Amino acid sequence: MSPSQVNPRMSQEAVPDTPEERRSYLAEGHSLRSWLLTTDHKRIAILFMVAITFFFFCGGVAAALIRLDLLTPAPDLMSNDGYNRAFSLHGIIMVWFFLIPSIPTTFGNFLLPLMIGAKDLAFPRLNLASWYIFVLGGLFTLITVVAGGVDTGWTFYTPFSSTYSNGAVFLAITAVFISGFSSILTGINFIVTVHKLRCPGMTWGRLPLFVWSIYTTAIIFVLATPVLTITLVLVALERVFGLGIFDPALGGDPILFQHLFWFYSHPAVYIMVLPAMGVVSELITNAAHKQIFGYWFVAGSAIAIGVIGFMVWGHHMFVSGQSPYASAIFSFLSIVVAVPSAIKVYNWTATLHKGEIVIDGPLLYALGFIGLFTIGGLTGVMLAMIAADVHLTDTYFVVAHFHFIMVGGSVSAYFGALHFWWPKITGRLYNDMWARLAALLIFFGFVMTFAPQFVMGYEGMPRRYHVYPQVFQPLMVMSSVGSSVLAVAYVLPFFYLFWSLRYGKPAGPNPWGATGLEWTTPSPPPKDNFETVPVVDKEAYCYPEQGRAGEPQTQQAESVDA
Amino acid sequence: MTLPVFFIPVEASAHAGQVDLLIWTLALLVALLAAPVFVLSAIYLLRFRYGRRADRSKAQRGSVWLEVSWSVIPFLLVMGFYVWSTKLFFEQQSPPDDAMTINVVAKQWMWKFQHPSGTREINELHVPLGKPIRLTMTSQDVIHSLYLPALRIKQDVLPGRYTQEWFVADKTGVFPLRCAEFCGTDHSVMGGRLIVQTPADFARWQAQAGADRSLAASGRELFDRLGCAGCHGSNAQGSESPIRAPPLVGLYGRPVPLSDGTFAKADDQYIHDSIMLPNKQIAAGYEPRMPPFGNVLDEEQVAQLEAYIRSLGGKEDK
Amino acid sequence: MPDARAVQPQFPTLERQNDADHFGMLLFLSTEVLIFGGVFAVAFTLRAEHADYAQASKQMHYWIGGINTGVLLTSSALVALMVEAVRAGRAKLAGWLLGGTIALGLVFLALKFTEYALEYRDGVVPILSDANLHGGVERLFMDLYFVATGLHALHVTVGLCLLGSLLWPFGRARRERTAVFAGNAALYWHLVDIVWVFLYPTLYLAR
Amino acid sequence: MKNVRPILYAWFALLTLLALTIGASFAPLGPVLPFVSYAIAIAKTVLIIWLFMEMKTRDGLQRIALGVGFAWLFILLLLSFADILTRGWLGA
Repeated sequence: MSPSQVNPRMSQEAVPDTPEERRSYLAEGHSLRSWLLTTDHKRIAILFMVAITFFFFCGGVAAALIRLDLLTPAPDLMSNDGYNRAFSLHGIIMVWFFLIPSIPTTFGNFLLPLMIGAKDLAFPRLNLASWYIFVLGGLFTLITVVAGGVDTGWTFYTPFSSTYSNGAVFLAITAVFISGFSSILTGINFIVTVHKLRCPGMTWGRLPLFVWSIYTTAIIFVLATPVLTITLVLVALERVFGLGIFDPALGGDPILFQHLFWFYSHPAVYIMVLPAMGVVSELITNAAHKQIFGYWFVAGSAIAIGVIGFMVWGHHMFVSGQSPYASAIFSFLSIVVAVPSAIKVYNWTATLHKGEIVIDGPLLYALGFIGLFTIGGLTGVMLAMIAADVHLTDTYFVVAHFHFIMVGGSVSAYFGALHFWWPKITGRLYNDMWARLAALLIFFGFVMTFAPQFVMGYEGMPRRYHVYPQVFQPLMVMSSVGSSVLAVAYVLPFFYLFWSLRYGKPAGPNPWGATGLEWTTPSPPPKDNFETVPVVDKEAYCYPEQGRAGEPQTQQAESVDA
Repeated sequence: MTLPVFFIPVEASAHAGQVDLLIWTLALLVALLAAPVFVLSAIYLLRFRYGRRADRSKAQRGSVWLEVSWSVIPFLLVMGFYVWSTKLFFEQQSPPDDAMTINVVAKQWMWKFQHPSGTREINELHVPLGKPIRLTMTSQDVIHSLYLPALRIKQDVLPGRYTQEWFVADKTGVFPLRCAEFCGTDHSVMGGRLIVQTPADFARWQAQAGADRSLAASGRELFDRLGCAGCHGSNAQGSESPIRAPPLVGLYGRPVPLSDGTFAKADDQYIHDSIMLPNKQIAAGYEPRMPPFGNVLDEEQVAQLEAYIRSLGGKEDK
Repeated sequence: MPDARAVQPQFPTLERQNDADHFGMLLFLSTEVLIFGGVFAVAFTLRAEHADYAQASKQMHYWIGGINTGVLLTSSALVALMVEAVRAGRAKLAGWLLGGTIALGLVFLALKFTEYALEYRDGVVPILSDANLHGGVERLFMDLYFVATGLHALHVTVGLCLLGSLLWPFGRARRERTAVFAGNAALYWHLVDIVWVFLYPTLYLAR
Repeated sequence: MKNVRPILYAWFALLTLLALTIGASFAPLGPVLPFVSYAIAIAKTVLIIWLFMEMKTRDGLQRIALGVGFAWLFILLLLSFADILTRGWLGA
């Protein structure tokens, strides 16, 4: 590699390119059986990664079809029903089969035990079961597609979904219902692990912030998903047997469905974004080579978001026919939940102050997250204002807002995590120049795709429109062109990352000079993670005061001989 | 064709102007709160990047004062907006008493409007300039949402329930009318036009469009045709035989004692439910004998019956 | 069935492992609370919206429901005693208590299905036999009744399977691990009981 | 077997409460009945959780693990009823 491609953040010690003395988790067996029956959290993380990557591309294909069709105001590529099915599948797949499991089940699974010094999650077999349940749910999604798709949108609003829709609603609901159990089991597993399996010395105040985030996410998994589960059961019963629960023709209440649905689905947004925040905390501190600014505020704000996030769901329903008084309460609570998010963003900015910042791929992804999340979050504050929301809700403004948070934010962080922990997962280094290029492409492609949608929404363009007024065409075309840039940028990492598997330099245990316990293990880590139980005597992000000139250290106690 | 970026879309009411003011001030707030993040990050990236000599001593690890100030100050700023926007919202939720009521029925995939004069139109809504208009809306099938972008208002239209929105248009012209809640195959073409006319033009249009009879008269005809008179009396004054049924004269707007000891106000929703789902609330002293008309009547006919009952007098005689 | 020696490698001590199992079970029960919570949210909402919603509960066989409540409460007490017995190492007594619990669970299910049959005969089952259902609101009530009790019966069945799985390895009841498993199965059974405690006034006594 | 007695007492109390709740449903309580019924149901639940489920002797963490489900259910009911009970206050 030429010097420009060498990442200065990486330690430049020569790593011998010889087989590890101890076998890594990857070398524990190569048969399909050794993967499909594994209880090793690291292998299960890889299994999840394969599954969600598949669904990411499925959802991406649907998105590509949508954007292609919207190049012209007329319905030319797809029929109206075809378009409705495309955006419904895009939503269902991206929300439940990519975004919600994305960071928790992959990096959460891989890193949680490593970061707290444990040998595995508390319930390894449950963890594997969680993957099989997820795959079963995914299978039902694919069956839904084969059966003609579903046209309800990802929100399954009644009575459309329960009575009027002509799509395969029952199959789609079954798919989401099943995948919910995967979330619940993963959530229980993570919570118990964090409480019961921290290594000696790993106090709550020394937990890496990624662990705090995953812990809060797990709480949301456990407390929100059951409500979705029962709601979907009720809709399915109404659809299949014609029971009256939400159906107004029988005296049921369709708004009640929206309450129950958003009681899950609003916290679900935090399921998507909290782990991303945890990743960014790790990436920023390591790039700046500096202790996080305000550790307890960043950790505490994760918990605050997790708890208050359950009390704001009604802001999706300001025009639904909900009581105006309830709307006023939800509007207020929505403003309250914005405060901890703001705390996080400002703390990350302050962390950069007086750091020794290496601008490389992972950092660019993290900065991309911060920028896009800031815009997404603050437009969310605009939408929390009821009078503004009455005009903006159900328009492209909302579409742009949540894509900024969920795609611009969470997916950027997912890729950031992939680049940062890739050496740990695979033992190989990738070419950072390509990583920087991909990060920039994702950022600009994203902004080009979704910034025009804010304007369209403000001008009154409703979402989920197949045929749209002529005046919006220029902005629609801009958005579609941006999305093709985005598509290229998302595919790009797969090439250079796979290339690194074969040709990349061996990584060594701690290529970034990071402080977490996961970096004290060889890369890739052995099956049992740690040879002896690690002991911790330092706080998280104990980067040396002298910046990169200082001796790198980790949280592990020096006195313990490994 | 010029890109329609950064322009304020047409405002056809005073409320629209206020919402625009709110949105643009909020946009300013967004810029104000985001600016420190973008500007400071850029500065720090340049000043403290790896390999550049800079004063890195005494790096702070946290500061309670900073934390408190950057959480409390934005919060208080936003609270100001909260009061502003919520006040605006409540005004938009409270129609004045002299508003002209137009009944709206949504069904897959069209909008039907019935004026008090009896004029009906589909996918087009004619309204006079400067007069408060109240739309009383319901749906025949799924949830729709009546969105009038030029007025900056939107309200979901629910089956089995009345929702409302109101406005005073202050600009003549033709404005878009859209469905904003996904409602099935042709959701994206379930639109129409809002046509705001001067009162004179509106009167001319109404005369031309014609209405054989007023809403209440249609309701009266329906009342006779459905045999409501058999129980409620030929002039809806109530009857003792063969089946006792409550009188409807003077009912509208009054509190009605119910069989469970509570009271319900005889508003449009109550009358609607009493026709469509009569067992929902039973007037005290009467047997629940009324058959449900949910499968017999459509929402337009219910609106006509309501107009008839309103015309029989009551507290809010309009 | 894992036994006393089986400390899984990720746990430092058996005690920690038992603690984790217990903690995980309680979290799982929290999710069950919220699953049934959705059903109760529906019941409360419809009751608040329809003045005569509760009228429909007059036609329920409240005495079968009452006996069933007593049956479940008693079985819950038995299973709590069973856990005590296992801990005290009195395997034989525990076996009898467990048998009693399972028998009462089966009685509950038998009564429940008898009740369904009676309702079928009475003509108050929506769709299948709705001759005597008056109007939409009664229908609405019965729909929810069948959803709620059906879901509960499903949980009773799962609970019985859990308790039943204790029967066979009961010769080893004195071992710590089994006491943990028995304790967790008992927790599940108690939760099923709590759900019924709320279903009973919601569906049967809401006159 | 030192906890046998509290369990038996609790069982007895539960059956008494059951009789009470059936009795109350026949009393002319009118709109107060649901409050009485659910107060009794809550009392029963507390007995089951405290004595049968041994929360009396458990540490704070385990109490939280079970209590959090009920607490979140309360949030769900409280805020959705903030809507359901105040609908239609601003005219129809």
